[in-house]
Amino acid sequence: MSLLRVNDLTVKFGDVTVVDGLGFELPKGGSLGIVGESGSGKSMTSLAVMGLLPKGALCTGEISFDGIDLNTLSERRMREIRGDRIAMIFQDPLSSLNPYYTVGTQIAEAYRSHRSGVSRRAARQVAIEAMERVHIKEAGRRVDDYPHQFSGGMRQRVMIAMALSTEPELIIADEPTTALDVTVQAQILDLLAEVRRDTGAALIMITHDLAVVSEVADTVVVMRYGDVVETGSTEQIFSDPRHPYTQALLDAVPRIDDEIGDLRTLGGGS
Amino acid sequence: MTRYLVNRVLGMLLVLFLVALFTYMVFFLLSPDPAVQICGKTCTPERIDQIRANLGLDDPFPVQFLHFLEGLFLGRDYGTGASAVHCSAPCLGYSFQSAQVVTDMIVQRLPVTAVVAIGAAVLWLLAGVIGGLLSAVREGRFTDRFITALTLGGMSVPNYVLALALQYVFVVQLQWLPFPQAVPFADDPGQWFLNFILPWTVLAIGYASSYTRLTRANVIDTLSENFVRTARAKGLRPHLVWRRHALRPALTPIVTIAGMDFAGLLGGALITETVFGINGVGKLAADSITKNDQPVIMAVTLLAAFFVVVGNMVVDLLYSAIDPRVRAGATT
Amino acid sequence: GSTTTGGAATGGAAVKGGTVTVLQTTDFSHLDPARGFDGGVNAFYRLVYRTLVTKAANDAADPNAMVPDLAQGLGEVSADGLTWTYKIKPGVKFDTGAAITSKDVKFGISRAWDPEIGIGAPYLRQLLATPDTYKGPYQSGENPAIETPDDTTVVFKLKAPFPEFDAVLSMPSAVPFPVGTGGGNEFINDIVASGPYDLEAFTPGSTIKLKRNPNWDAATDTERKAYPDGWNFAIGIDGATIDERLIAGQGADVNAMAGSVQTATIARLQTPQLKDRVVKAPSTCLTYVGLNTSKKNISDVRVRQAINLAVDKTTLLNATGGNQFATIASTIIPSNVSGHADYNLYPSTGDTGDVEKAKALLTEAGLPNGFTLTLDIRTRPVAQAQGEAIQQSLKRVGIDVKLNVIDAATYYETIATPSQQNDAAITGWCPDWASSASTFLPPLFDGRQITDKGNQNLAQLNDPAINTEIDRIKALTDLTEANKAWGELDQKIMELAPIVPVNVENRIYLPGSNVAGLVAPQGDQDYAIIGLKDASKG
Amino acid sequence: MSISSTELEAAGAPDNGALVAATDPRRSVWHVLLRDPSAIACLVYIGIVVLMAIFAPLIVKVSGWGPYDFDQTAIDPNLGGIPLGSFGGISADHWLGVEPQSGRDIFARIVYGARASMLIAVGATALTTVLGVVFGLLAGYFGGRTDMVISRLMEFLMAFPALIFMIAVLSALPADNRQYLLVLVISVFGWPYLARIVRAQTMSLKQREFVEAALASGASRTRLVFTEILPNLRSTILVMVTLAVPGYIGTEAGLSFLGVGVVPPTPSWGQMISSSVGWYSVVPTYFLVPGTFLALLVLSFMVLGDRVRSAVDPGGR
Amino acid sequence: MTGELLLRARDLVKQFPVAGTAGLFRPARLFTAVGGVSFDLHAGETLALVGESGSGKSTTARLAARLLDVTSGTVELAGQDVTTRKGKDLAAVRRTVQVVFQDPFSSLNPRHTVERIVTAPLLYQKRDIPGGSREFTRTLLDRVGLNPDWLNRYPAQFSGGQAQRIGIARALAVGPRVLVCDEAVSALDVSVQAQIINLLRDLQAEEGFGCLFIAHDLAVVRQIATSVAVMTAGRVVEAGDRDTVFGDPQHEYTRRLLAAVPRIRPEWEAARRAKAAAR
Ligand SMILES: Nc1ncnc2c1ncn2[C@@H]1O[C@H](COP(=O)(O)OP(=O)(O)OP(=O)(O)O)[C@@H](O)[C@H]1O
Ligand SMILES: Nc1ncnc2c1ncn2[C@@H]1O[C@H](COP(=O)(O)OP(=O)(O)OP(=O)(O)O)[C@@H](O)[C@H]1O
Ligand SMILES: [Mg+2]
Ligand SMILES: [Mg+2]
Repeated sequence: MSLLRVNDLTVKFGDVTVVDGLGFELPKGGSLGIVGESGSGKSMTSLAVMGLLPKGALCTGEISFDGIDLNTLSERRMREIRGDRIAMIFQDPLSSLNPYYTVGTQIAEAYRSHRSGVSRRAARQVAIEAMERVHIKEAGRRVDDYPHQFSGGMRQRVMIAMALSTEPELIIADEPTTALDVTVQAQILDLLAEVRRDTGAALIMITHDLAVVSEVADTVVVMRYGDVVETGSTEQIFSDPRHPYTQALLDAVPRIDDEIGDLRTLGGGS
Repeated sequence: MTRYLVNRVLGMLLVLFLVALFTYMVFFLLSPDPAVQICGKTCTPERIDQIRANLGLDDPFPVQFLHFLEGLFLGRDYGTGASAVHCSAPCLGYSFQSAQVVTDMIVQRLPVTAVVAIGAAVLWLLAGVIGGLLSAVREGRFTDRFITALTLGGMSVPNYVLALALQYVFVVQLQWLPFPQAVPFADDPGQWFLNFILPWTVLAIGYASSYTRLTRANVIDTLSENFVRTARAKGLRPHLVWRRHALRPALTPIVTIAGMDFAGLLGGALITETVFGINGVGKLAADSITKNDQPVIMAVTLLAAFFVVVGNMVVDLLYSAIDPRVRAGATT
Repeated sequence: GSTTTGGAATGGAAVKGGTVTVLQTTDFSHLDPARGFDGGVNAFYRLVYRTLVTKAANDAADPNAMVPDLAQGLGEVSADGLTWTYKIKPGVKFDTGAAITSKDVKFGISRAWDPEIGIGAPYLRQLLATPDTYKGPYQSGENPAIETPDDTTVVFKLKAPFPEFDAVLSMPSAVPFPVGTGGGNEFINDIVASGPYDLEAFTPGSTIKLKRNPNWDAATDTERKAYPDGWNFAIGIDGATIDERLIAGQGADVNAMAGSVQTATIARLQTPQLKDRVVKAPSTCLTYVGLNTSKKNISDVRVRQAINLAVDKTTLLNATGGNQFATIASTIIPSNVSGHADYNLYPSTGDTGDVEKAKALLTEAGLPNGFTLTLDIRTRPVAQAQGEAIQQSLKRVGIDVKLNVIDAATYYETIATPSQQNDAAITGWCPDWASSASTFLPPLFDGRQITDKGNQNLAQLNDPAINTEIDRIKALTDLTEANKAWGELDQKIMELAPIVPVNVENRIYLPGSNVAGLVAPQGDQDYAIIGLKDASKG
Repeated sequence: MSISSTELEAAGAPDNGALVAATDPRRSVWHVLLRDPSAIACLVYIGIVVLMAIFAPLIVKVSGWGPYDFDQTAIDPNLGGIPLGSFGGISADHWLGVEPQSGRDIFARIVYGARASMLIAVGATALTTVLGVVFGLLAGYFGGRTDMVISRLMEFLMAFPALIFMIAVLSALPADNRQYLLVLVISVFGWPYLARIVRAQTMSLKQREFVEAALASGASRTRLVFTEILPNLRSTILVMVTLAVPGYIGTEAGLSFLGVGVVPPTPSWGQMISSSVGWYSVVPTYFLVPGTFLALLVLSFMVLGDRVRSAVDPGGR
Repeated sequence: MTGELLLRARDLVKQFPVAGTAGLFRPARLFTAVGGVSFDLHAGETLALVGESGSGKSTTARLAARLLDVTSGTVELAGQDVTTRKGKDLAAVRRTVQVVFQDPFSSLNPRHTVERIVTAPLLYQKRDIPGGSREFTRTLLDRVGLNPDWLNRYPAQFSGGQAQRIGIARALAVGPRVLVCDEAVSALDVSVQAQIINLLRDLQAEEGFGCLFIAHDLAVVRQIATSVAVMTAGRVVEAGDRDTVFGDPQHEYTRRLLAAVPRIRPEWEAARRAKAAAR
């Protein structure tokens, strides 16, 4: 049975449809990549799953998580799932962390809100362990630091630690490495892979970087203007793209160890 | 941090010194001769000369200013012989018109002004924050538009107009409230409260309006911050999301602005105290201005400047205490 | 004569006890009688200080009269008029319990010579034969012009005869002080009281509380009744608010009283209950426009007469507050100051000004098209309204009045400095005592008193005939004869038109319904005879 | 840095003229304002007051009474000179009643008072804006020592309790040419508040790459400041100005209320309120008329400022 | 090397004062952003500066373009030492060196029209605009592949890729010999990025300018650069011909950098290409 099944998901802002009848499936422990250029509705999809769409968004369709339809779930019950069984990692780790609280507090907060009767001290211990798990050195000391005292890569680790602290069944990562350097990006991707190995969590990886997706995902969803253009196993998408848009997208990717020449572009000109 | 503090305090002292110098200079140039004031209605030139000499008023400006500074730090005597008046440090001057040490005049009135100011501050902070929150929560709805209209009104009606209007309605017509008087709290807490309601309201209303707007804007801004989304993604209870993640960042700047406004309140107290005849420092300033009692005006000006400068510094320190980003950076 | 109308005196007499509250906008100038010197504070001094001689109580048959207070009788003058002798009553004491001796009288009076203290009434300094080098008791010791042969006798030596010396001793600067006291700023904490009340608490600028002085003996004091047990002066209240409180009369405000009501309030005092409480009292103060005779154009007597004719005194009266608040004046000496003579040299129908005649005079003076005149006014609403009214009425004869607004605080100082004075100024004058015009005409029109600073002769009139006449009248020992002469001099001066008498203000009091004994024949209140009708009320 | 979708849509959309008009930054403010009824109402009221100020002499000719003409027939000398008739003497003769004691026409004084109030407010705003923008630009752009000096100066000026100091200074200065003095004094204490914002904006604009691009293009510093940075401050200045005008109207009225404003007999609204204070319970219209005119004017500017702000910066704040 | 030596940088050092460390009587601590960088740029050549964030790439570029003053070192432009030129003397530098910036929106003044933006360099250098401002703009827009009728639009009305083209058009307006591209494609989507890379390549082929290309994306660099310099912590750790650097990285850091680049499995790529060819 699949962990998450999205069916005919539509998100509208008034008359503007930003996600249009999207559907995909993700098995337990699986990993799904969503790619597409900017504005194609990737983030909206992930937020719809989290039930965190911005005000004014109208969401229809089925989002079935472990047999529960999240779209019709009460806010109360949704809250219990959010952060506990489904965790999310956002693109910009600096703005996604509250500057006023130590990272330890923010990690512990996620844990405590889903585990009743956990003492502060115990939660802090959980936070330190989570930070150790994401390879933050001297976690016991840095747990009391504020986000601005961390580098970009470390902040993203904190975000991951926060997501991991409750041992979720599904992690949604919305462009978790876009703001980072290649070397740091590689570390974070490794870390995510390691974590999934350890906990068996499923992953939705949202990115516009096709190479990243090819390394991380089992299944890929290609989006354009809120529509799914193509869905398939990663191997199929990358070795045998069916849709011209997917093909063009792949052609446009500059390659580090491949032929040099004119990059193929979408529709040319302006 | 220590170096920052030292730099800050030095800078503050410099500003204060310049303010004192400038104020003294302006009043030295503009001031009617205090000797003439002392001399009274029937005065002879000889007597004026005598008074000038006795009080050191014939010294050149720098000397007089030095004496003033000396009084500020060491205290000084005004006059000569048995009629001399000692003014101990920090001596802000001597009012020749009322034959009193200015420091005493101010100290006597400060408690009343403090009551007016603190009460007003509490009122405007409460009203501003609650109104702003309500407005933000109901953004775009009737409540929001209603509160916004109220705040615009609150900022448009000059406070003296408001003071008179409120007094007319609640005191003269309805007789719900007494004509405001500075009843000491110890005498009768109930009366104290009733008497101060109008001054508090009048002083607070402008601030309350702008704080409402500020709170609203800040809260709306903060709610769209990514970290609030993170907090919700963690599955935090809404009240926690609000209290910890939305309110604290939204209200921090308001706390610091409040600090500055509070420090600058003496100016606002002037009109309120004058209109209601509350004998605080503001009224003292207004009265001294009508009487042209320059030493008092100057002292109040200096005092107010002191509050503003110190208030700014306290706010800076406060800010670095509550905002960890500033704390670590310790930059201006 | 007294023209008190209505009154709180009706409907109940004052009884002993209770506390009277006085609501004031401004603080008293000084609690030190050597420094204070104005109507408001003089009334207050009367509660706490006594002098050798004092003005009779307001309810006396002749309220202008001088009566002995600390002294057993009025002064005994020597034949040459230069020596005045007084005997102090037995049993008069300071609040400390110490007896008031001649030394204390001498010390207290001598304080007026201290350059920093003696800013009050100047007459003693002008009259006593004290050397110019004397600088008061703190700096120069004994005042050689005052002798104290024994503890109860005080002898004053004058430079020149002054028949009204009794009145001079009624001034606050003649208050006795225990030898050696009164220096620095001790007045804020305590005063040395000789009157029926003593300072209980004083917060400058906000409250003064008076309690009974146990060492005051009613038997020694014929003028003060001292009915209430205490007085409470509440200071710094807005004028309109005071009136509102008096009208509303809520709670303790039934025991409250205040200075004259605001102009605006008059219209609200028309209900029968309020009308009953109103006390209307003409003052002894003249509002006038001083015409600076040293200035171009105005130096011409015809121009000054033309101005006198052209001014619309009815409009001016309305600007002052209407006929309730003032009475149009045509003479210098107000009607309730002894010496007043009734005449009008510049009449017009309805007192609205005689434009034709004024124009004719101006043409005669060579100014058919008028001229520009700068009028100094104070930054006070009434003065501004008056200035604007003058501006309007002189426009009719082509005189273009420019209003020069001077800050209230520096106004008198400025216009009393001839070098800064403009063409004309609106000001007023109250006599220091109303028993004669000797403090009215001489200070304003004696040409020899023009000084560079502190000049009171705003017209800068220096007419030899008038100067001589002033000297002659001053020397008259018969007060009645002198007053008659002052009245005639008044008219003589007005022929020269150095001023435009505008009006004499009335005081309109609205004492609380429980306040009794408010009579004010010369405009000012006499706290010493005021009390509550029912001491338990409020 | 990701590109927001609106630009992408613009990219995808065919070249159409409508898009050009809608986002032309020069036109958008007017566009938004003219579509907002409350903004129009405010503009109309402000327009009326401005017209009143400009055509005061003409208007007064029509209404029949000048601002300085006494009308003794309109007041009651027996009652302290209160206006005859109800509602403060409102009649066909005196449209808004008369002043007690003098009988001067309140309408005429309101009309002339608009002059004083507007002149001072607009003058002070203009001067403050010039000072604030120039100093703010200099401090923000050049930074370093220039910034240090200007910032200290601003700190120094802002340390003054402006109201107290203004009253004190004004009361001690001679009363002639009060209008100019008022403008000067208000501006001297007012510009730092604008300069502070301009400075901060300039500092952040300076970080924008187009400034560096202009530098790389060979722009001189003055060129850079005035042709590249200044146009980008337009909305800030616009918002500040619409908010400064009501502020200064209030300040002028407040100072006149405290007796250090415009010198009589010249009327200003604040001064009219001030002289009506004693009459507020006897002749309420005397107090209400200028009070209402003043409050409405301030309100209009406030609302307008609000609308301008949201037109300029639709994101809120 | 392809052509004449256009830009020669030797031992460039740049230090910045650290904010907030200045005392009343003490200068601020200094932070060395660039610590002795040297390179040569020839006509027709594209030299790429790569390295992680904060390694000093942009600072080096700014020093080379004389947008910043060096702390020490020399910059020579076509044989002329321009290191210490100031004010008016910089005019020659501005004519020779132009810059394309990273953020397409931030680098265009939102209050200016396209025409004003594109002609600004000529305007600022007080040079005649050949054929008049309008015509000139149209030609330029055409050259960078934009609709020439858009000259009255404002930057906000363009997409990121279009805006970047405007930035390039502006740089081309003065006919520069050296084009500095500071992360000129980093902010763009892959497809748009590809367009811009192609455009730059084409333009360079036409004009023969030398290009200093700054990027952190090694895949992009490989596509466009002729030679590469790898920077870390303000220093160049490895420099050389593109294929040498990519094919046989010598420095440990370079190797790490290359290893970190995510790639699509070669077998998938091969399969895809085969399928595409078949189609
Ligand atoms: N609050 C909102 N109101 C209206 N439209 C919105 C709102 N938020 C997002 N959109 C629109 O929804 C569409 C999809 O946005 P989304 O953020 O999902 O794109 P994305 O694929 O994540 O892009 P990126 O790669 O830039 O993050 C965009 O066209 C965007 O303009
Ligand atoms: N004006 C400046 N003042 C102080 N420090 C600066 C300044 N400009 C750059 N720096 C610092 O110099 C270092 C190098 O900056 P630079 O912008 O050259 O890096 P970069 O390699 O271009 O990085 P990125 O890839 O993030 O653009 C950084 O640590 C930066 O913080
Ligand atoms: Mg997104
Ligand atoms: Mg860079």
